[in-house]
Amino acid sequence: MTRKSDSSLTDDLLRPVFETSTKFYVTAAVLAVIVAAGFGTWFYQIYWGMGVTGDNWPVFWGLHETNFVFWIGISHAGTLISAILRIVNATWRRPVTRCAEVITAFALMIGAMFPLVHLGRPWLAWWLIPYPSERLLWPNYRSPLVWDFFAINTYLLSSLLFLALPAIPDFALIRDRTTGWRNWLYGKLSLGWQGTPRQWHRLESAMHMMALAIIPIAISVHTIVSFDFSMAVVPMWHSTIFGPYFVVGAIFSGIAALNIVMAIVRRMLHLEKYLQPIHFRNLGKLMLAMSLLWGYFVFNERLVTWYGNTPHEMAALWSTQLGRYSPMFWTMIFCNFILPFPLLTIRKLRSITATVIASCGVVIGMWLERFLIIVPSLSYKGTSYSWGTYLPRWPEIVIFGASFAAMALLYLLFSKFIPIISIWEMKVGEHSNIKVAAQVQESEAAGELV
Amino acid sequence: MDRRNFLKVGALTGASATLTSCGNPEHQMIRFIPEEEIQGGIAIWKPSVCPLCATGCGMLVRVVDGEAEVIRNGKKGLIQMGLARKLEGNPAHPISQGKLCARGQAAIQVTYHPDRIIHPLKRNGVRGSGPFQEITWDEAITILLSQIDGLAAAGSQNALAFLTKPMRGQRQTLISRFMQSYGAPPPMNFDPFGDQVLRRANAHSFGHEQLPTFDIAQSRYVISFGADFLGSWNAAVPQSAGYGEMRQGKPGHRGKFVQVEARMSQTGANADEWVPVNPGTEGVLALGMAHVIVNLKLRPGNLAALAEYTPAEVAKRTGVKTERIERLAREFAENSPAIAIIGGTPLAHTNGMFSALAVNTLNTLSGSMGKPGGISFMPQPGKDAPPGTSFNKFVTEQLASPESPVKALLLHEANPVYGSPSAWRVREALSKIPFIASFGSFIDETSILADLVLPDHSFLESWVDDVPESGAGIAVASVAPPAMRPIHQTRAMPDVLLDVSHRLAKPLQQPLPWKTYEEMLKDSFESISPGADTWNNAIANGGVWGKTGEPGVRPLVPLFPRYSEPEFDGEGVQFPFHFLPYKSQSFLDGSLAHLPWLQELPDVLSTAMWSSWVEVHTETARGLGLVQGDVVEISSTQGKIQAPVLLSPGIAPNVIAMPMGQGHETFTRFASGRGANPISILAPMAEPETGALAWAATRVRISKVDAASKLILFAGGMREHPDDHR
Amino acid sequence: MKVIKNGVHPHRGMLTLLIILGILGVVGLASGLLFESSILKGQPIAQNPPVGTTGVFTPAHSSVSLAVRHFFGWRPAAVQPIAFNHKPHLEQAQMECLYCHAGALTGPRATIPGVNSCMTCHNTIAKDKPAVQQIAEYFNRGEEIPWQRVYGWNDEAHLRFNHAPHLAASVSCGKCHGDVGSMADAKRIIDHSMNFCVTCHKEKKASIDCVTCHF
Amino acid sequence: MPHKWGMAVDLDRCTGCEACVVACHSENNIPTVGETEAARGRAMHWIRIERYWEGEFPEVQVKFRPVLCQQCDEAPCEPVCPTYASSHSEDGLNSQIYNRCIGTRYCANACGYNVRFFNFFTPSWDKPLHLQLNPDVSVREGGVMEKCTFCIQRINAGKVSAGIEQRPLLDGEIQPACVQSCTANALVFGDLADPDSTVSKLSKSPRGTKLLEELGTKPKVTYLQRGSWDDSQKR
Repeated sequence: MTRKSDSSLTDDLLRPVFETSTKFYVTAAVLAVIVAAGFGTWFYQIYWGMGVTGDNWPVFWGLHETNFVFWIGISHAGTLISAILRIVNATWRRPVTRCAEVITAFALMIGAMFPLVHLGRPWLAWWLIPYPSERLLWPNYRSPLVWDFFAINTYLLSSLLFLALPAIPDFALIRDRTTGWRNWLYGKLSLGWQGTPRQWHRLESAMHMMALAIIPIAISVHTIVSFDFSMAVVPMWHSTIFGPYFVVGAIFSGIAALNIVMAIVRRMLHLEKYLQPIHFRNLGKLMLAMSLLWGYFVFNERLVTWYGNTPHEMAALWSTQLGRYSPMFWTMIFCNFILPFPLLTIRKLRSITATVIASCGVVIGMWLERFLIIVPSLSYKGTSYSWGTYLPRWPEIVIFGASFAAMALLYLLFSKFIPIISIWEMKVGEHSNIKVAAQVQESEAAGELV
Repeated sequence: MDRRNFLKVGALTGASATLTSCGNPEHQMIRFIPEEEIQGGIAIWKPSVCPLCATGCGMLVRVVDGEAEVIRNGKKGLIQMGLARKLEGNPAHPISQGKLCARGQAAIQVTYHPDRIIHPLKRNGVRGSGPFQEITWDEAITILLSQIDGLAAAGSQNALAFLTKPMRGQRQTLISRFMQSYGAPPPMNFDPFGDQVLRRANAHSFGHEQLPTFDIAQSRYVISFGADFLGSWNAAVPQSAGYGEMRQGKPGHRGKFVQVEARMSQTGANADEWVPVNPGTEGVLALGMAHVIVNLKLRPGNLAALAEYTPAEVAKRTGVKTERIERLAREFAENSPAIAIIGGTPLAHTNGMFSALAVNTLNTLSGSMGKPGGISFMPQPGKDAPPGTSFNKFVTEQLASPESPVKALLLHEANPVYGSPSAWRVREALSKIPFIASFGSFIDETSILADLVLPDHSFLESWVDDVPESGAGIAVASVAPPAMRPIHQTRAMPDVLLDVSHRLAKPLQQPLPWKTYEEMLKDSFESISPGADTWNNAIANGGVWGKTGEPGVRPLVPLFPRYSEPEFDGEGVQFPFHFLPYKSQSFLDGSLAHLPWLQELPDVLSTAMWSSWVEVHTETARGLGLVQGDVVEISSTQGKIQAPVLLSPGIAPNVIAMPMGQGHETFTRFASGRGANPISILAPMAEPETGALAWAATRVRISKVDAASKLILFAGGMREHPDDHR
Repeated sequence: MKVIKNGVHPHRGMLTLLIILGILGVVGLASGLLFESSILKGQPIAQNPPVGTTGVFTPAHSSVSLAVRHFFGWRPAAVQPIAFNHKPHLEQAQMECLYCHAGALTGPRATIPGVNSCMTCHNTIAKDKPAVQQIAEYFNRGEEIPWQRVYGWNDEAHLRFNHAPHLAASVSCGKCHGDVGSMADAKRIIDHSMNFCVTCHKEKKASIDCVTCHF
Repeated sequence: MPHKWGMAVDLDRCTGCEACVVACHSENNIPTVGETEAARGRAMHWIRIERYWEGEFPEVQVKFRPVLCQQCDEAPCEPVCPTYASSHSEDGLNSQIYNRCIGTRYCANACGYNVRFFNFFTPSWDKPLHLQLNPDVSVREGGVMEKCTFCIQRINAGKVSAGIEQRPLLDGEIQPACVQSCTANALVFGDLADPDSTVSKLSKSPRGTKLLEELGTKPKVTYLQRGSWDDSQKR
């Protein structure tokens, strides 16, 4: 494979935006139906009350909350990773960044839905907004849920910006190639981008600042999500490592999600030329590192609890190690640790397919981890008289499924309106250095299967 | 639109626009003019008497106005009236002392029960199949009159029968006078789980055919033989109050409490020492203790009479270690005043009389009879009603003769079809009766057989009175006016009875001169204690009480009963387990299973709600491969029932126990078709002297069956983790 | 414009997609609404509502419109069955508020007087007046007059107001109900918002604890 | 002077009769959830009698323990509520403000005693059972958390009448439903701020302990442990 001309590259990457196959419509329709079902179910739940879920006394949180943490976790793929890669200026990042950032935006939106879904009276959720009310009341700033509210909104806002900024030149590109309403739309989006050196300079510096700012934000967000649990005197929740533990888990699951998405995009939009084995391999390495870190945290958490040996914590602990929740626990260990290890280390096994398989495992495993953090602790809280257990009911499961459909749908639509790979950054890459091409050749020499 | 509403709109999304179009909730219903002076929102307290069990607690009813749906001159509408909102103990009342048990407080749901009979009914279809049709009171009374007059015309007055739950006070008097003056046999009290045996034993030992009153508060040592005296037996409320005092009421003196029984009851759960014994040998243990006491010269007594009750021998029979027997005996003698209580299971064996007398002997030895901290008997003013005739005799006669000897049965709040062993074949017996009229407020297994239903007021809507049998050191006669006006088209049974008695072809004016039950009560109370405003004070305070006569106990030489071996139905190999049905803490013998609060009240030991269960010892269950919630079939020689297993460390391995109360076929939406009824499989064993049902004398076997478990436990700790539930 | 090879015409493509999604979205919400409105009409519902065996559960509001109105605090102004006029009672007859609304002094509720208390005067006074005759009709029918409450809160407010302590603290009726004497039929002229209550409580050094009113 | 309402529970007196449980249902309009929901673990009992077995047959014993909201001074349920629905009252009660509750159920998770109950559905009463409802207590709708209030309606009523009569509240004048009904007088309620009140004295008893004290929640409910007979003999 040799260097392509700008125009062919542009055409390649813009094709999805301009060409719309029937397959696309079918997929979109199917996904939309599932999402609609999700909303219908939510309405059903609002109408009758939370009783339609499996929540009970004393396990008042279940699947909805698990999904909340899970999706917020997924959201840590994009922005954080791309920010880091931008700062260390890893050139191979160029085709990856936008795929990643989009995941962040949408995963956050979906994740942020679940706190609403789990409310007993969601129509009053606006009481979390601090505004001078006639009741002379403010939100309770001591509540981690209020921290969540602010943290997530901040993160959402900044990652949307982070997504929008580098898209400006591409908007301009589309603007120049279209007429009619789309010309108008993309004209507005591109904020009068002319590609003057001054604009380029501003964009670059803006991106740098954002990249620097976004990393602490991202880390704080999932730390605060972890506070939802670690701030309560509940066995296995009241732990000091929850902050980093959650952040690592988040990035872990984030990368996994990114791998899967990239593979799908690659297949569906025929971007084999741009999303290459090297990207999967590098992300795989990163994921492997996270897997190790995560494993360390889990071991740490369990060991400390076991050594501390306080009765209620032990009850919760054993329920996950050997008790009723142990099957889930060991599945999690397998998916997050045992499965990725060979697939990502052994050279022979390494491949896109392998990475994707490992990633799927990790996503499942991380979802289980969220569940295992929430439910067993609540089951074994307080006096043994009041212990309980939890089983989800259909509305929770439907909404759970719908959230994945929503993710896919949003992603699909996005890739329809905006090139999923940052065209100008690719071009910059083309011009500035030959590294990418070099790496590509080397990877082909290594006989990577595509 | 201000900021607040703007935000709301934002929160609500466009949906609201489409939704606002939907219908208007307020619908107008006509309101009648109130029939009483009542101020909105102000609570007033009115005295009343709890009718649910034999204790007879005086209570206060909190009445606050509200709008009830009623029918006035044919029109349905709302009326503002004083409504009972809460029941509490009457602090002035010597029995309740301001307290009320869980059952008593749930009694309010009797009045407001959605399945109460709200107007007279006439059978309309096959008897027992259910369908009834609404009729007016005039029609109802006419039918009743024609039946009773019909009997009189045929000269067969003695073919009229009256069956009630155990009743006291003027209601009992009224009914018996009615029957007597009409020329019918005296009314029958249905109470298979009552304490006839103990009453008779007390007559033998102390000359009082009555349940004893225990001064637990002053006592220093209480040993109870199977009596659930803090839960469901005798005067539980005052006994609990006394228990509290015994424990912590006297600084420096914490009384000891020992419970002797084969299955740990709620009362047993509070004991300092819980002594399991072989079923039916409680009396033996008592005499064993007596032997030790006399032997050690701690009390004077005739050792010869106790010769066969040496500790060694007793240990062999009861399964209690010799040392323990000796220790208990010593403690009992050394810590006076001491009380020995017997009740419940031990009396429900064929040798119940022996056990009762044995424990009475122990009490006589202790020397605390009639003393503070001991046992006394309540004087019962105005108790002139003759004792009822035996229900069993009535049933057997019914079944014996081809032609029913009883032509008309009047039924009041007794449910023998549910409450007696199927072996008694009560349903067949009653079905033979040509005419049955029920005064009850609910359709249950018995009243569904009625041809005519004349629904009674609830106790809150009617004049109530009672003469408690035990629970206070002084004489008590309770009386109270209605706490609220009736919400349904019902009439008070006593008033109906008086009305009928006057409208009979041969009116009973002379023996029953009163127009209303109120007048009758007034007369009786002024006869009890004459005085200008006795009556007004009585209805203001909820009764009269005070020292009338001595709670005298004939001081006796201890009499030593002859031992009689308990007999059991079903031989040991085929039926390895003793079957102990016990009065449920919520439902007693099942008469309260229709109250939702009690259905959802977690049983304190099992934490079970809305279900019945069978208690099996943990080890026994392991042996049979049973785990918590497994459904088992319990079969006796008389039949089989199914119930989920509840593992319990507090029961002898050779015993299984089951609460009464569930397993109703027809008893309102809350109780019907729920759980199983242990009474149904009981063998018709009887205590020979009194003929009382020996309900603990049945042996059974259990086997696991494949059925969905309906065991609902409140304690998640037991629901989900039966092994961690300690 | 540039038409791309073997592709659907971009404009049409986009528009159709948007339309499809729009429809599906509406269907999603509508399905919920239909299911729900079928309950409002009391029709049997396809899936059994998740209620206990004792049937102890209902939706939070009898109708969605009620829910919405409660949410926004919309309450229609009271329309009285009889054109009652406070003015003559307070001005000509010189009656005290408490004469009819006696409950206020001792209890939580001020209480609207029943038809009996109307008739105590009106079986002699002003019998010719049509309104009074209407009252008499109710009285003869043995019915109460379905007066509508002017003030008050909906259930969601979980508010337990008690008149007595306010009168004891000598808060004038007018402070919260306005000058009813100058009105024909009482109108809700003062908004009993939490702000209104709390402000006064602060002035009077009364408790502003939540549980003072909400329990 | 603000009050500090507290309770002493004498485990030596408690017989496990559960009169308090029904009294509470009756006083506070607690819904009966029915068989199906009870089976799902949604039964509501603001006060419950916990039962613990000790030892093995035949030397087996039972300990009863009435558990209700401990009205903690350092309540875990309070800071976590985003809307102040669960907040500390002037009298030190953990007040639950139903109208402010949006149903996050976070407070119930944070509570170490599992004494908070959630209205999974909006309750209704088969007519005419609704006539038994206590008009002084609001009926909670679906999506709202609820818990023991120490019968706040009785406390407020007591304060009001005392205020109108311009006299201080007497010890024992205010009694929550459970305390009023307790057949063995095991429950004692009163003002901990008043050193002479019965409850203050009992709370200082050597038998006094707190439930799950290690959580550091500073409960205002004191449990007086059971004495043993032999101790009393020694005295």
